Amino acid sequence: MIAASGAVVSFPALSLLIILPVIGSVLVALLSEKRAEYVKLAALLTSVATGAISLWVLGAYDAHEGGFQFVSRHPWIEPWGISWHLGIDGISLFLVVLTGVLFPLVIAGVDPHHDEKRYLAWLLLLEAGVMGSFLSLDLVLFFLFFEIVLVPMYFLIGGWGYDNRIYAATKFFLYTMFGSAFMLVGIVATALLARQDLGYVTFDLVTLAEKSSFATDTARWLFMSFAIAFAVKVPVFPLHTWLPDAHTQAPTGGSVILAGVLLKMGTYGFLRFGLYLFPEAAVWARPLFLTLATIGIIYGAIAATMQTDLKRLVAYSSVAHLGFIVLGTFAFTDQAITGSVMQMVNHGVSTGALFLLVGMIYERRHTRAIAELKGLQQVAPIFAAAFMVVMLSSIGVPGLNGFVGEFLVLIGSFSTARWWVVIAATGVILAALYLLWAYQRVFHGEPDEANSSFAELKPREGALLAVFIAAIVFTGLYPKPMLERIEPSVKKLIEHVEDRSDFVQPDIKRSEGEG
Amino acid sequence: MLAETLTGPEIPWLDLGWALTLLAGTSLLLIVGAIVPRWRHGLYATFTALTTVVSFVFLVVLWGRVTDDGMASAVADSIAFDHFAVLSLVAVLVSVFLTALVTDGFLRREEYDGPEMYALYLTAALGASVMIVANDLIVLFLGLETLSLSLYLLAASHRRKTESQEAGLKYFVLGGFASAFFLYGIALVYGASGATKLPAINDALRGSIDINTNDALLLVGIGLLIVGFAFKVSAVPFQVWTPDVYQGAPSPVTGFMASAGKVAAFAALVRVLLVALPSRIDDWQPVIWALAVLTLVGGSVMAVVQTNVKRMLAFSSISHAGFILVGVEASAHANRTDAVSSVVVYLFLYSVLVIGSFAVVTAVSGRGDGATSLDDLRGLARRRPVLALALTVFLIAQAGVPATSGFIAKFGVITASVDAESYALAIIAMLAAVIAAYLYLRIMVSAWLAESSDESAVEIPRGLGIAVSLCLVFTIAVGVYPGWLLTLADKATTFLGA
Amino acid sequence: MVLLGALGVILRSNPVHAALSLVLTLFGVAVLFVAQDAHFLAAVQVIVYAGAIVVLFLFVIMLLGVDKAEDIKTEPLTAQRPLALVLGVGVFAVLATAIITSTDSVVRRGEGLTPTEVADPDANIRQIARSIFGDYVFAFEVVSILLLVAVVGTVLLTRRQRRVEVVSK
Amino acid sequence: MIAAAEPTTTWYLLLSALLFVIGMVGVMIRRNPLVMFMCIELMLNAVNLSFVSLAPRVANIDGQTAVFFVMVVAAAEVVVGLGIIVSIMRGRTHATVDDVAELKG
Amino acid sequence: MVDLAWLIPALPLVGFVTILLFGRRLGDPKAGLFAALMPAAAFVVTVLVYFDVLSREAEERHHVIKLFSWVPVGSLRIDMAFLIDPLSVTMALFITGIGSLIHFYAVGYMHGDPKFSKFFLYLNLFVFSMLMLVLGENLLVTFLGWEGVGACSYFLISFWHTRDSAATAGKKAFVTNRVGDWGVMIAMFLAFTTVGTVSYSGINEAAEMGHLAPVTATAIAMMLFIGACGKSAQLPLYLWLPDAMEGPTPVSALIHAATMVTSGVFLMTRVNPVLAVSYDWAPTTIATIGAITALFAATIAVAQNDIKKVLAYSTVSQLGFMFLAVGSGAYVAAIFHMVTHAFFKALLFLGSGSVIHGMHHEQDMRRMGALRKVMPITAFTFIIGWLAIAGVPPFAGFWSKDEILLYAFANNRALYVVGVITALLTAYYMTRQVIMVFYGEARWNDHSDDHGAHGDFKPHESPKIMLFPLVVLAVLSAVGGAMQLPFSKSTHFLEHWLEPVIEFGEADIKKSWAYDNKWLLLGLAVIIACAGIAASIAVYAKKKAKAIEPAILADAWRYDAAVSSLVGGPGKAAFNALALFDAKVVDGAVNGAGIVTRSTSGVVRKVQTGFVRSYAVIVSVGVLLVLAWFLFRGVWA
Repeated sequence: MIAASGAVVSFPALSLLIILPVIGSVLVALLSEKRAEYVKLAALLTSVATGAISLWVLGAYDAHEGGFQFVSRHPWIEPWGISWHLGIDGISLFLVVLTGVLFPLVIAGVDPHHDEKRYLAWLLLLEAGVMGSFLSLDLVLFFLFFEIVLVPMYFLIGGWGYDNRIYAATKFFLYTMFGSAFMLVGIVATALLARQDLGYVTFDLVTLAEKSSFATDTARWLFMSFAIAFAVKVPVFPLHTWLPDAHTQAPTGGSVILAGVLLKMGTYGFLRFGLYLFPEAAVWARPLFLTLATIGIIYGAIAATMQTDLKRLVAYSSVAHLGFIVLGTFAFTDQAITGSVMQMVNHGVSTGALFLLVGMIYERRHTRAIAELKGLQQVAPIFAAAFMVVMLSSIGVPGLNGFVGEFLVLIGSFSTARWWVVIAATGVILAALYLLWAYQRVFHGEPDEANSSFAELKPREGALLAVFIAAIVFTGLYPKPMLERIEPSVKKLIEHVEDRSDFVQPDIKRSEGEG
Repeated sequence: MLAETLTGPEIPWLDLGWALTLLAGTSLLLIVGAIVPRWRHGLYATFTALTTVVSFVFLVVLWGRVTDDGMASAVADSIAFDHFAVLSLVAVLVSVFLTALVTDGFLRREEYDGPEMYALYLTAALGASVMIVANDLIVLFLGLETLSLSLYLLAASHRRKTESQEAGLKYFVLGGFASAFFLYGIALVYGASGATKLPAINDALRGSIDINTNDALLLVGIGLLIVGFAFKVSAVPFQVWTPDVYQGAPSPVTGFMASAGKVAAFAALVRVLLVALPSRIDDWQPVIWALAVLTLVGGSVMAVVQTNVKRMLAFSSISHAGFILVGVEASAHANRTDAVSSVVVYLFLYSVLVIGSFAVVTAVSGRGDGATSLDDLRGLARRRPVLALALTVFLIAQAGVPATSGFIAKFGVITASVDAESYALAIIAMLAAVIAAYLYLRIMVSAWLAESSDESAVEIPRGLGIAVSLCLVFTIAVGVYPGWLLTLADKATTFLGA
Repeated sequence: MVLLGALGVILRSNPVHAALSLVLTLFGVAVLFVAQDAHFLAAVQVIVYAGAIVVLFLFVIMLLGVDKAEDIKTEPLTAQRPLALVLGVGVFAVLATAIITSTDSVVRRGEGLTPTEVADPDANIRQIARSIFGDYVFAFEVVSILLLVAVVGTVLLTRRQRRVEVVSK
Repeated sequence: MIAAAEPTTTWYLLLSALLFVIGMVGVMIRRNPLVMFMCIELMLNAVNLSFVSLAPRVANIDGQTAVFFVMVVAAAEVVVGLGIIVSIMRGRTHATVDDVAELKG
Repeated sequence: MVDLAWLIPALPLVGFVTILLFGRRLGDPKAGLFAALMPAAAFVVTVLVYFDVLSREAEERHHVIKLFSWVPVGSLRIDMAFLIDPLSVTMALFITGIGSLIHFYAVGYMHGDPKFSKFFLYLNLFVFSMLMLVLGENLLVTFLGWEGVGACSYFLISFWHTRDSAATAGKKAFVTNRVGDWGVMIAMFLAFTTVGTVSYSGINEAAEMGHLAPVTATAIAMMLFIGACGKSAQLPLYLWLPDAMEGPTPVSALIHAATMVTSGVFLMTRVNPVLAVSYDWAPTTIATIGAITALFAATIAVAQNDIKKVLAYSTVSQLGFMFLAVGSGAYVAAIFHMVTHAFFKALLFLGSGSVIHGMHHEQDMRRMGALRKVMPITAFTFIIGWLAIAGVPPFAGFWSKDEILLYAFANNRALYVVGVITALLTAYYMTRQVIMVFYGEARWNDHSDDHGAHGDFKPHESPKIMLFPLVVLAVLSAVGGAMQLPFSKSTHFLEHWLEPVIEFGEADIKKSWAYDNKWLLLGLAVIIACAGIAASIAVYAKKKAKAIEPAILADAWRYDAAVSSLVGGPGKAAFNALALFDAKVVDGAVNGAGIVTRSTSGVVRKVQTGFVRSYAVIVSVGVLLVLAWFLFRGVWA
């Protein structure tokens, strides 16, 4: 994955993707509390602009070139060899687009109910952070964004969350920081140890990955130091317990972003930094992570089944779904990793939508307890239908986006991680179990008087969900455009791994005879 | 009675210009203050600030004159000039400058006046700078005493507030106690090396290291020296005085202690260890390591359950000291001297941060300087959003969140210690930072998230406002674009050429 | 004599007595100075310490009227004394070991001390003077600042308020 | 060049060490701030003694010079210290340091 | 013409979308009629395609229509493509045909239901998915349909979701099916990793050319069979089908009798070459499970009183027959029986629906009787269906069932015996049902106390739109056997037609004893059927003997109860335990760390007593430690 100059860009699109939201955030912060509508407008405009740029990038992206495109690189902290190095490839492309699209939707579609100004300011800052982490090609730059994200998220959960928000926010902050504590040391060590090969200190990802090599044991230590941070962020079992709390307590918008893009920073990190920097170590760590992923899939599903809080249930389902992503990541085959990347995006869409819906339920009923909900389908059929579609995608029904990712992950992993897949696939059964059960308890049956006044989908909500559902169906039926952009980069990555480790991807050829 | 002529060493007045400026400033302040009983408010502060500015100009000149190859000693080897020293001096000046601005409004609120406090800031600064440039243990001791005495007095300066008095007394007693140890250390080292000037000591020891006699006397002396320093930088277990004094002392003074005091102590520590005692690294490095670990963990852990903001920040300053010790430990490794620059950078950045934080505390503490509990901070975001934002930035910076100066500081130290291959220490440090983060979060929670009981307005004096905004800008600016500072700091490593 | 005085300082319950025992010690030290040819210091010792410092102490004691005997019998902080004792012994043990094992490992530098003879009674003084205004001239300057601080301090602490109202703590 | 150990120096040093420790213990066990302060003076004196007795051993005057400075410092300390003590003891006579323990925890 | 085959699924899809958008506006009955037209049109297209294919040579009867590349990653290339060959066309024919009939029927049946249009929405979606399933060129497209029909059946079973039983039944169906889907997925993975493709042609090629190791083949076959068990309600996964009767009767007829439940059989037939090259025990297992299920369900059906439950269990049992056929390598017979069964079972369900409709949603046969007077047409058609399923010549069921038994005999005598007994029981319980519903004295006014609804009401015949499908199906059930008659080679129409698809897997019994004496077996079958009928008449009409309906049969050998108590008991407990473990242990560790820190902090802070003197002590301790270290270094080190 040598940084290819890619498509020649007329303007620094990627830098803008990061800087615009920051500007927006500052702008919002400066605007007066009195003129709420201007505040909202400013926030919306900047986020929409960002989204537009991300879409433009998607359009201008050269599908055949697997390397980094739109690369922009400027020296930043020269004394330490840290540079402002941004680039995008098939692995990050759709995450960036997802981020770009998700934020405007959240800003437009979800009300914070109080202190809108501060809420929007934090949200925009968050967007900048997320964008940055997906675009950075410099270890320190990445760490910077990876960490900075904590602050706005902390305030979003703590400021606009529910009753137990402070606890959840603090847990989230400290837990993630704990993880990145190791990563920072790892990052520094990586750069300094690479000095022996390079002769100079640089934190540039591409240079480090391509030009330097580490002693086997060293690489493994370094890899683990990164892995801890990512495993917490993903989260991988057993480091997942911050997630349900954070999700349950976060405001709807927060949950959507959290599930939609934040968690992906972990899985993305594994691909971009774990595998790319330390291929041999990654191969070495395969059994561990495959096992943890598989456990996570089953474990998360079972835990989800038993939740009494709808939001918590969805949170645990995330644990399961992300398990699939990790599984695919460490299977090291085109299909599996491509599937993982797909799944990152898909999970973002479908789980994001689920959180939106749960949020809407809370808006109406001021409870998330499954026990207190009943027969909503009777009073709000359209709402129920929307929920159903999203749910099916989350269950992984073919024809909807959720399936494509999961299927690719599993079929890809089967050749290199057979027995893990056999077990992991049962997660598909459990997924149906907990979601359908929840659906039955919430939507089926005769609505009691508390629920009989449940309001039907409002136009704004409908429009919001329409976008998600459109994405869900389209990706499910025609994933090719995504796949053909993701795949080249994944191929490069795997070749990189194969060059630097004794791992060889089993090449599966169609047995002769006409096809 | 034969009269003999004594020819003293020639004194480089220009290079001492900054010090003379400070001295002159002090005297002027006192004399004129005595003659003209009532100055217009803010004039003392302005004057002090100006003094530091002028002195800063001299430093800039000095920076140009200092050669990159090692330190230039002057006045019969009593003092040494090098980039390291100059940077530390600048840090001290900055803290005086900011503190003066903060103090102005504070004094008015507390209905005090008179130039004494400012004079003491300046003398403290002088003491601190003497410590920084000291190339001789005796000079160092004198500087230390000057600084300490000024600080004792400043701590006790809020005469209507018994906490302040108590702080003064405790600080004084323990300080005296500690400096006795320090002095004893000097005596023993002198006894073992026959010298009090650092380079001379180094020569003597390097000479005697191969002579196969045990040098317990020397080592015990070194131990006592380290104890003295450890007390000043409030490293666990010599931190006991810190929380009480920080809490009791007037808020601006606390900030000043945490900045100027630490800078001087660490600068002196580094110089003594690396200039005078490099030949005994194997002996003292483990001690520094242990101190660093204890300080990191102790500081952050003890802070967890505190409820008084000043006290919390006191503990946080302790764990910061731990971080700096990590840098010192790293610089102890052979040819890892560039770690020294990380130390000085950390000191510089932390000074600004801590003064900023305490400036905010000063504003919030209200009349009588008493309202410093977490509850008093509640709903600050409603009452003074900007102030709350500033506080938040200072806190997350102290927590080491990127894009703030705090991150640059931590990153530098961690890099240094990783480069020195003391990974364990680096990781411990980072984990301690996580624990410490909890305390900053708690402060932020009450500033932003907790609903406020009282809506009493927090008034922000002009000086304080300026100071806070300066700190704020600096924190962010360095966080985003630290290159220039680092390039300056890199020169600071060369002082070990001596 | 020295030790007697020292013990007196820490054992006599009445501060006045403590102060007087301190004088005893100081004199003793002065004598030891003389015994080692440090005539000048001996003089200064007597003048500054015995003459000024202790007097100051006594003055303050009187001023504050705290000359009541502090009852040594009781110790509010349990385990304070045993600890203090143990630590004292420990530290002394360490110092003693160090001293005994390694006083012979010192480095001789410099021209040595010019002994005081009848011919030149103030040799010691001259030597000190040369050192103070030669090698240590900078320290000498710093001392001035130190004294300045002392002055400012007293002013700060004793200056009368214009508006005196006690902020209740 | 190593001098043959003159026992007396060792004795002087031991004495000063003892003196120092006594002062140290004093600080720990006495409650009257003035007396504690005296103990600190005691410690300083002990150090002085060491300086003076080391000076001939290392054969230079610096030790004695140091003592001179220490005395000045002691003087200054006394002034400041007594100042603080006075200002805190005003009003509350025969208070002990144990009574000033508002700040803790 | 073949190239237009994509229209076949497309039309119902159009229907689905249209109703999704305008369903409410169209309303009752227009939405229904429109919906019904779509499969009808599809049927027409299918017929055209059929003739096109028929007009070709045997080897050109295999045609792939690629729409677009669906999931292309690396060596994995999966197209959205249709495979048009005799098998898929056959399936498509009766799916669209019966499908459209049932649509029309439903227009009448669902008349007046508040969610009328939504019902047809689902129904169209189902037909679409079902067609994807059968037309799919590769396992994944099939799987798309497979899951689609599963979802639709879920929607439709829990159509009246305010009834908790309905909701639960729907969920049960979906989850149980998912268990099967797991198998299908694993099979797909196996296929891809070994053969490098999931397209049927590819897999079957490999099998036929021997690229497929027996072990792999077996694994794939068995995994697919697990899936088939789920969909086609075989032991041990049949549980969901009886409950599925919670859905509206047209649904039961279309999904849970005619089409969806047969997809398992279809899938096995599709991959018959794989089955052929796998170890012998694989087909045997399939056959055995099929036979056992057949018998098992038949016994249960004997004791059911719910008119639909009887048919449900009979469906399970008939599906068992089909798997018996598959397992015996009698693919033609399987398909044959599948089709005939589709005819008569749909007929029976629709008939029962008509009865229920006439009885105002009364389903208990003990409250019926003598209905042939009030609803003659229903009765007449139902009786034809009965004869067909009972295996009375010359009705359709007789021929297909006989063919299966023939192969079974040739393949494994024991299974044959089981089959025969099942046949006997089938005749018995169907007769029982007919008698209870249409003969005897009218019992529909009894128990009026607990059924306030009908004090003295008159059951009525159903509207034309419902009767017309009944008639059509009756005719088909009567003559359906004609498509495969054992008389001579020339009358094996179906066999010739399916030749290209199944020739590799089809067992050859020409040499066997059974083949020579097939007339004997035929006769035996007739006797069996008559015996069953006679016995039933004796018991229920003539009351010659006491009816044997033990409770254990009535509640299905308590199997369902056992499973649910297992899931609801230990299963749930285990899940709860894990959830608790998560909260207390995993999360507990995290919070524990926090608590520990806090408490240590609480303890350590006590050091700060506030007493200067104790501070001095602490400092001294530090001093002592540091000095001790240095002394140690100095003296001993």
